[in-house]
Amino acid sequence: MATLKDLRGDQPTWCPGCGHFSIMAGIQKSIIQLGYEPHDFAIISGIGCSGKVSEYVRTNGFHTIHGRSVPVAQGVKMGNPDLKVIASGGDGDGYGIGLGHFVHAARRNIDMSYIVMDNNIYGLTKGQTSPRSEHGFVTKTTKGGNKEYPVDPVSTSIANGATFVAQAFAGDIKQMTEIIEKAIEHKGFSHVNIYSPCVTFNKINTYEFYKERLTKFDEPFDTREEALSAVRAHDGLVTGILYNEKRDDYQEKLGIDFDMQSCVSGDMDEELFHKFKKQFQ
Amino acid sequence: MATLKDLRGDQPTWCPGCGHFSIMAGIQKSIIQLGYEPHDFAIISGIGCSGKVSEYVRTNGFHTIHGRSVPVAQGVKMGNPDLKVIASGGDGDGYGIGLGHFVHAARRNIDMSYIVMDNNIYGLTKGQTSPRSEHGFVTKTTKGGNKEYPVDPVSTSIANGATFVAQAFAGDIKQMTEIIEKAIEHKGFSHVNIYSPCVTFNKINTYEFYKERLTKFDEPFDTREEALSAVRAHDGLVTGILYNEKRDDYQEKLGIDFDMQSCVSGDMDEELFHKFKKQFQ
Amino acid sequence: MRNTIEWMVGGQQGEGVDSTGELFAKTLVRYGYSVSTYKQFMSRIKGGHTNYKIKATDERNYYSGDGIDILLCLDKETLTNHEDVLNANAVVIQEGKETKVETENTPEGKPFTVFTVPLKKIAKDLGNPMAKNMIALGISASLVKLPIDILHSFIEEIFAKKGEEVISSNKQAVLKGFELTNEHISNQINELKTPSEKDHLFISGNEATAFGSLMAGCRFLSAYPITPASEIMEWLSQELPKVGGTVMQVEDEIAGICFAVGASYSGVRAMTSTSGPGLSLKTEALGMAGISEVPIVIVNSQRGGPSTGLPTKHEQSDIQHMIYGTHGEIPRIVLSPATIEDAFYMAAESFNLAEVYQCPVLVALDLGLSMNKMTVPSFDTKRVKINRGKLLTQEEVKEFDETHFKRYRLTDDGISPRPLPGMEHGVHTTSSNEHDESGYISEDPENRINMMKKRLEKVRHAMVQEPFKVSGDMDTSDILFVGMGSTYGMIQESIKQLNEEGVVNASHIHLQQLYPLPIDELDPLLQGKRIVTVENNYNGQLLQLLKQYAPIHDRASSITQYDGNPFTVKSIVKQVKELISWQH
Amino acid sequence: MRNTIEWMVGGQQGEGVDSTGELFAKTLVRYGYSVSTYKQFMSRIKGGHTNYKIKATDERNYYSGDGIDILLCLDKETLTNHEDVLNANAVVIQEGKETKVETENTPEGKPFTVFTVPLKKIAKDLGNPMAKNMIALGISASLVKLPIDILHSFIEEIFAKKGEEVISSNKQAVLKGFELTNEHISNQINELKTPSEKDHLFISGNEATAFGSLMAGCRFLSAYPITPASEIMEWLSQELPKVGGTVMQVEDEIAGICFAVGASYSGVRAMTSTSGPGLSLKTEALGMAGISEVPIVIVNSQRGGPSTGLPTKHEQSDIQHMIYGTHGEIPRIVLSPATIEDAFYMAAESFNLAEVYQCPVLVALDLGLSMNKMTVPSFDTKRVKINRGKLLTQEEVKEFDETHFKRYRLTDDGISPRPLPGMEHGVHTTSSNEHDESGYISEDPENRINMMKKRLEKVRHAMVQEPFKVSGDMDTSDILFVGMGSTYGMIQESIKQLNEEGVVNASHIHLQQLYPLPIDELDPLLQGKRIVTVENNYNGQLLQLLKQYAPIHDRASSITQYDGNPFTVKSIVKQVKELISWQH
Ligand SMILES: Cc1ncc(C[n+]2csc(CCOP(=O)(O)OP(=O)(O)O)c2C)c(N)n1
Ligand SMILES: Cc1ncc(C[n+]2csc(CCOP(=O)(O)OP(=O)(O)O)c2C)c(N)n1
Ligand code: SF4
Ligand code: SF4
Ligand SMILES: [Mg+2]
Ligand SMILES: [Mg+2]
Repeated sequence: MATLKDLRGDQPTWCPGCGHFSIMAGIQKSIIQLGYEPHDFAIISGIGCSGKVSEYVRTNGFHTIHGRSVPVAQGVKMGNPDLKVIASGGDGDGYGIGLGHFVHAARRNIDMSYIVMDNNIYGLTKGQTSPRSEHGFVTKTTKGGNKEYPVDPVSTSIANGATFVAQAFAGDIKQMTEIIEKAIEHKGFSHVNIYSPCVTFNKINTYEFYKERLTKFDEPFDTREEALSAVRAHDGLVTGILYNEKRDDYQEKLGIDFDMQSCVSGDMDEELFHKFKKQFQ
Repeated sequence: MATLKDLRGDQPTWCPGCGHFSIMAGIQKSIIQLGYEPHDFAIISGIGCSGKVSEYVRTNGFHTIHGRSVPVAQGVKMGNPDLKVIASGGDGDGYGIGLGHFVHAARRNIDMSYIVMDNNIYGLTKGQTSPRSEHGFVTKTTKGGNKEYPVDPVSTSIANGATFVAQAFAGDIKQMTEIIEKAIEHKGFSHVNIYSPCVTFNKINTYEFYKERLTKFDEPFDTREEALSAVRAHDGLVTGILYNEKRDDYQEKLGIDFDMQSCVSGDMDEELFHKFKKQFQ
Repeated sequence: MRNTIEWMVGGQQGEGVDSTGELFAKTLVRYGYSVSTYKQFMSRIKGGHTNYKIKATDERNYYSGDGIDILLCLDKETLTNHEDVLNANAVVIQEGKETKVETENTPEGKPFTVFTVPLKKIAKDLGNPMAKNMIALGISASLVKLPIDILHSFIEEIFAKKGEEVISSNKQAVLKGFELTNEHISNQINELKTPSEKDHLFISGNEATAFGSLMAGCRFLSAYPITPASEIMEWLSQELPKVGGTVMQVEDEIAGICFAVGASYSGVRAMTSTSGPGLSLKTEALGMAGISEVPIVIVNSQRGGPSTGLPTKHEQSDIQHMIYGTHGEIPRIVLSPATIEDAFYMAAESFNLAEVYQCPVLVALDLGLSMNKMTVPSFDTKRVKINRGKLLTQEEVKEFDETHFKRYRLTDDGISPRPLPGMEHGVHTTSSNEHDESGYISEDPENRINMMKKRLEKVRHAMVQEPFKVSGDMDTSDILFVGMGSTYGMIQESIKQLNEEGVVNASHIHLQQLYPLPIDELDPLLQGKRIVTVENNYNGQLLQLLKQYAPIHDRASSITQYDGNPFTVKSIVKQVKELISWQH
Repeated sequence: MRNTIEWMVGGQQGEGVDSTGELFAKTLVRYGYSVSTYKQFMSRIKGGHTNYKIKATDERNYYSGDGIDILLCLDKETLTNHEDVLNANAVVIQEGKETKVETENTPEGKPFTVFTVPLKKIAKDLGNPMAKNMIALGISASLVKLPIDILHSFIEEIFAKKGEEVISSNKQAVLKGFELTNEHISNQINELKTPSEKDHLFISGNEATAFGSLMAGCRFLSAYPITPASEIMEWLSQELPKVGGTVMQVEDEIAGICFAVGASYSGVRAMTSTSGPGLSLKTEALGMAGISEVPIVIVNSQRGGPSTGLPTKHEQSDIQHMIYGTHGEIPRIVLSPATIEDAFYMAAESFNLAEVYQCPVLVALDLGLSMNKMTVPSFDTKRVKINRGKLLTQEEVKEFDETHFKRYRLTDDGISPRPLPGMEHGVHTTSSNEHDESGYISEDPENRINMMKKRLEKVRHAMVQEPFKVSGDMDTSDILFVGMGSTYGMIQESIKQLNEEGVVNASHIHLQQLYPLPIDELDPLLQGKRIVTVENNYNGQLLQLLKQYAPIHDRASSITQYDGNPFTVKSIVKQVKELISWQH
């Protein structure tokens, strides 16, 4: 069985106290507790402080480009249906530049987990407003306060067909780890948004901020409508698995007898050639 | 006062019976009935059969690129707050490649209207599945039926803070035109999704299909929660203004005394230079 | 007896121009002729003039021809637009109140016959108004004495599901065509020589590319619809599931390349296909494939640019973007098949190169090559062997015995052994950041130098089987034409004509590998000659490329066409003559 | 008395290295010296070695220097990393248990003084542990006898909001530094000559670009954060609202350019700023600006590529992408300021060119130029006059008296008069499709030819005020260096050294306009000489560009560096010597 040591990758360079540490630990613990080995997983990350998680957790990792972890991760799963695939990245990465991909992934329902490390700010580029920053939030580029309203990520994935939607908090490792485990085991697209305080640049959405405000739900809501209403009623400040539905994932629905990896060096398949050639005659 | 003739641009090349004709007419009528002149408006469109609307309605038009009408349109409004700005395009354009921009526009609330000509298919490229195609929908690229679930555009904009969200049907020009008029007059981002049958490639979502299934709401819902629930309850097959809220638009919130267009040929402003120069000394 | 025929049908979009053309082409193919075709169409669904051009010869032919022997007009524009290219004694078939035969002259004074037939009425009388184009096809076929059986058997195939009545009325329509010809213009009948039997295919460049990819083991394509590339996605979406693979139409072109990169990372031969606007969108992720050394094939079917440009028109103007596009510097290979059979082989080779060199391979098609069908000799499955490069098996991975597998191991040839995710002992990190051998971020200058050298040198000698085609006498020719893509046939025919007329002694290089440019091999051939690139773009991008590698500036120029249409032999010959006279 | 000093502070990120460096630089600036700086940092927020290098001279200086006279070490790595570049008799200031002065030797045997001081303890004793860097600054200042008042007045400014106590403890810390120097190492004091008074600014390339844009009337910037370009957005987001403009941080780089295109279409001088990955994402919309003839300025602050690459490191490797990126062919202008003052002027000019030629203008910066501050002569507001080109007023539009205004009117110079949306009688259509004069879609071949010629010829003679800088004797020099961007200072100093040593007789061209390349002007200068490009990339992109235009292949080569760091004079000189010896 894999131990924590097996799951340690490169030395983290995050600021001491950064919420991302807990999320990394949560992913590591989940993999261990579910009994997987590092080689069973591929973690596909975007760019940001958060994006480094694919190098810090020792599984197969692909540190992709800003905003594109989700399409790359879906491709990985399509290429090898046996791999456990996690996409991960920041709120800027996933809900800013990557927002479109995220919504399309939700409605496509490929079997993978998407874990967003949401610190309501752009960390790695030194503290600009993110699409998750509060209205009125003051940063370098919004001295007069942010004039936009934040994206509502869990409502968006619930409304667009995601089959597993949850929210967690880096300050509550136990609940977070439970949620990550369930997300990993969920068959289909699971979306976990995790509040992960940026201790260096975000002086508003701190650990205390969340501790004081979060409402925990122990059970998923029965319908998307109820889940949507609860999220809205609490202004998004909820944790727990919000919605969870069993449904064939995309690959099952395709109903193809996948044979993606069998190509080997050598001659082309003559028989196959003649089969396909006919239509051009 | 402008007449229909004033609002006729290039000769439409749409297939006879295409829903896009009605939407074009709806936009033209709204402009006339609201008492505007062609030069008051800029219609910014994407690429698709739908995208041609900016050339067929004679106002200022910008036929942009696939999926980018919404960011260009927002820029246009920012550049000239006095212009009436309409972004328009297809469901592929707006909810496929352009989905991210759409959601960000909803939460940004710049004063413009976004009219989507939703035919549940890619028309101009000859009938592939769109992100609005039904689950199971059969096309050239999905012979076994579409395995994805459609994007829910109105729920998405409602969940992400749009201040005016409506849906209409090209088969009901009267209601559609009323809605477009209100959308144009709404201060802030108004989103109007219009079902617009593609008579050539979409044999499912026909005029009859919608006529039989659409439920009309005459009054907007009071809360976003209620609107979301109603949309879900009817599987998106609703028309009417679903949600409508008064709120300062983005430019009002900025509180800047805009002076964007006053730059004229000639010398740089010496006084201004000295004012800014100080900080580098 | 004739051994060549040029035929065209023209009409409004949505009127069956395409299917009529395709049927006549296939008839000629089945008869045993070598057929080249060109479709012209507009960026709208219904209405607007469209046409389908065919040239058939009893020997291999690479070009759909400049002229017309038989012109089938389904609208008025057809004759107006094409009258000037009618060959002498051409027959024009057109709809009219009553059957009549007249003789007219082209603007240049060539006589042609106008055969007016009440096609609609006759079809209606046959009980099938839809069959009017079949009558015209019958006339066409009878004018060159094609066996009626071929058309009849096609009709049985096409309308199999529609029932006996439809079949029979269509057959009758064809027969009627034969009868009308015999009755009214039998003096125009000019029988086609019987060809020798051949094993050939009638296929488009898009189909050949898709077919070659499938045969090379590609099992995943992710893409977004766009003219003229959509057909690749459409063909593979039909065929890949039969071999355990799949096509995904994804949300945009960025996702198109990212999905393919992901699938390739996990071990599948994967590709994406697109045209200009999509290629531009893929620019960032192309760089990711380059630095992370993930093999990937990107097919770019070029169309009229820039931006949305002329979406249904032909152009070759993405050359520089394919070679230089993306910030920073990556290993890449850019191929450009000259013919449809090369599209098959090079598609297959592109997967080998991508995996052998672990880098992105761009395959450039152009609209002319992509969308038009030609007769080609059936493909040789032995020509390209599948080569997966340094991809490791599970057993091989184990032998390395590493905790964290060094994905970017520095080796002599710059190429690192590659495990796959999922393999025991193969856990590794792939990254778009500059990284050390382990794949972890590194900002160390020395490591940076090593990694840049590794990546950029490894492809320096990458070479496809046939990096360029050469023809003509390299020793004696005084002018060398250089082209790429679908201009192959036109340049060949132009040279033939120029040589025959004694205008020049010309040779021809058709580039099939644009990057890395095989300059060592090209250089001796470029020496001393006047060099003229023939290319479908404004700036002369091929010429600029050659100049970058060879100091040919004072003796090189280009013949360009960028109006959305392919070259004609006539226009090439004319421009060459101008060029030469201007030089004297 | 000395007239130059090279100083560096190094430490871990987040420890105030930057602010300490900046304060010392500003002190020297206020004293009247010309200061060049270079910051090195890593792609992480806290931890990791970073440093701030300064070279100050009493005459204009363009380069932060190879050596170090005073090295302030806030961590152990600082000395290890930089010991080899200490100048003879350098002073190293480091933290230690007790104050002591030792002499050591660099690897090359140059003596230097290590001044160990218990900075932390002293600061704590002063009641302000945060003031430790101030003590070290005091030592630094006293080693060159800078007036203490300058530091004291800065302290008053910086800590104005923190209250009297903080101010006083920091002042004391500086004083303490002066005392420590006097007490322990007075023999090392080497007073700086008093400079003459100058009207100059201390400013970075990013700030100068932003400032120049604002002065040119730019009132809208839409962008997405990215190192090393973010500063442009950040500066303008502070300053634009003061003049009725605004900055929008939007959802991605595609939106960044699209918003700006929209704003420009509606009549505002608009821009977007980015670095490599963002530039690649903007590739498609760049084409839209080109074909739709919407003026737009794109600033690309280059960093280490490809892909995510080395995000906080210096490189010049986007040259080819800026010139050739995007499918199809568009009018564009690519500028590359050589110095910070050129960044100001060329930013301003770029808006003129964009509007005069109605096309996208790309302004290339590089990390070295973007992020580092230098002293520059205050800018001349008379040098660049605002020119809005053929932008029409409401009155002028009315005179055309058209129902639908012909936005793409064919004119002699290819540039069409431009109304704005909102203007009466100015209703017009703008399009990314090929269009006719009215802006409506056109697939007509003749129209296509006219429009391509219009767009691509109109910029052929576009020229910035100073398309390149020339220095050295063009008639007698046997070697010509060609560079661009922030290598200007290093090349100049290298040439000085090479000329002084009698190694070569060198001249220097620093390109400021990359496209259209001013080849007619350059050509005579390139004749006959050995050409050596000096560039921060692997492939020698500048060299490839020159070769494309001039047959210099047998006498041209490049000196490249692509490890993420800027050139040093030492390394250029060394490589030139190697090059020359290898040639003999
Ligand atoms: C295409 C592109 N644009 C911009 C950047 C610069 N960039 C790097 S990380 C980042 C934002 C990071 O924010 P987030 O995703 O929230 O992650 P965090 O650092 O907060 O964990 C940006 C804008 C980039 N690398 N690529
Ligand atoms: C970047 C890019 N990708 C693809 C295309 C090809 N394309 C043109 S229109 C279109 C889809 C049109 O569908 P939709 O937006 O629903 O409009 P409709 O034609 O149905 O009105 C596509 C994929 C393009 N022009 N640009
Ligand atoms: S900057 Fe913020 S998000 Fe980044 S590592 Fe530091 S605390 Fe974490
Ligand atoms: S293809 Fe469909 S959407 Fe396009 S014009 Fe025809 S009916 Fe309308
Ligand atoms: Mg973040
Ligand atoms: Mg559509």
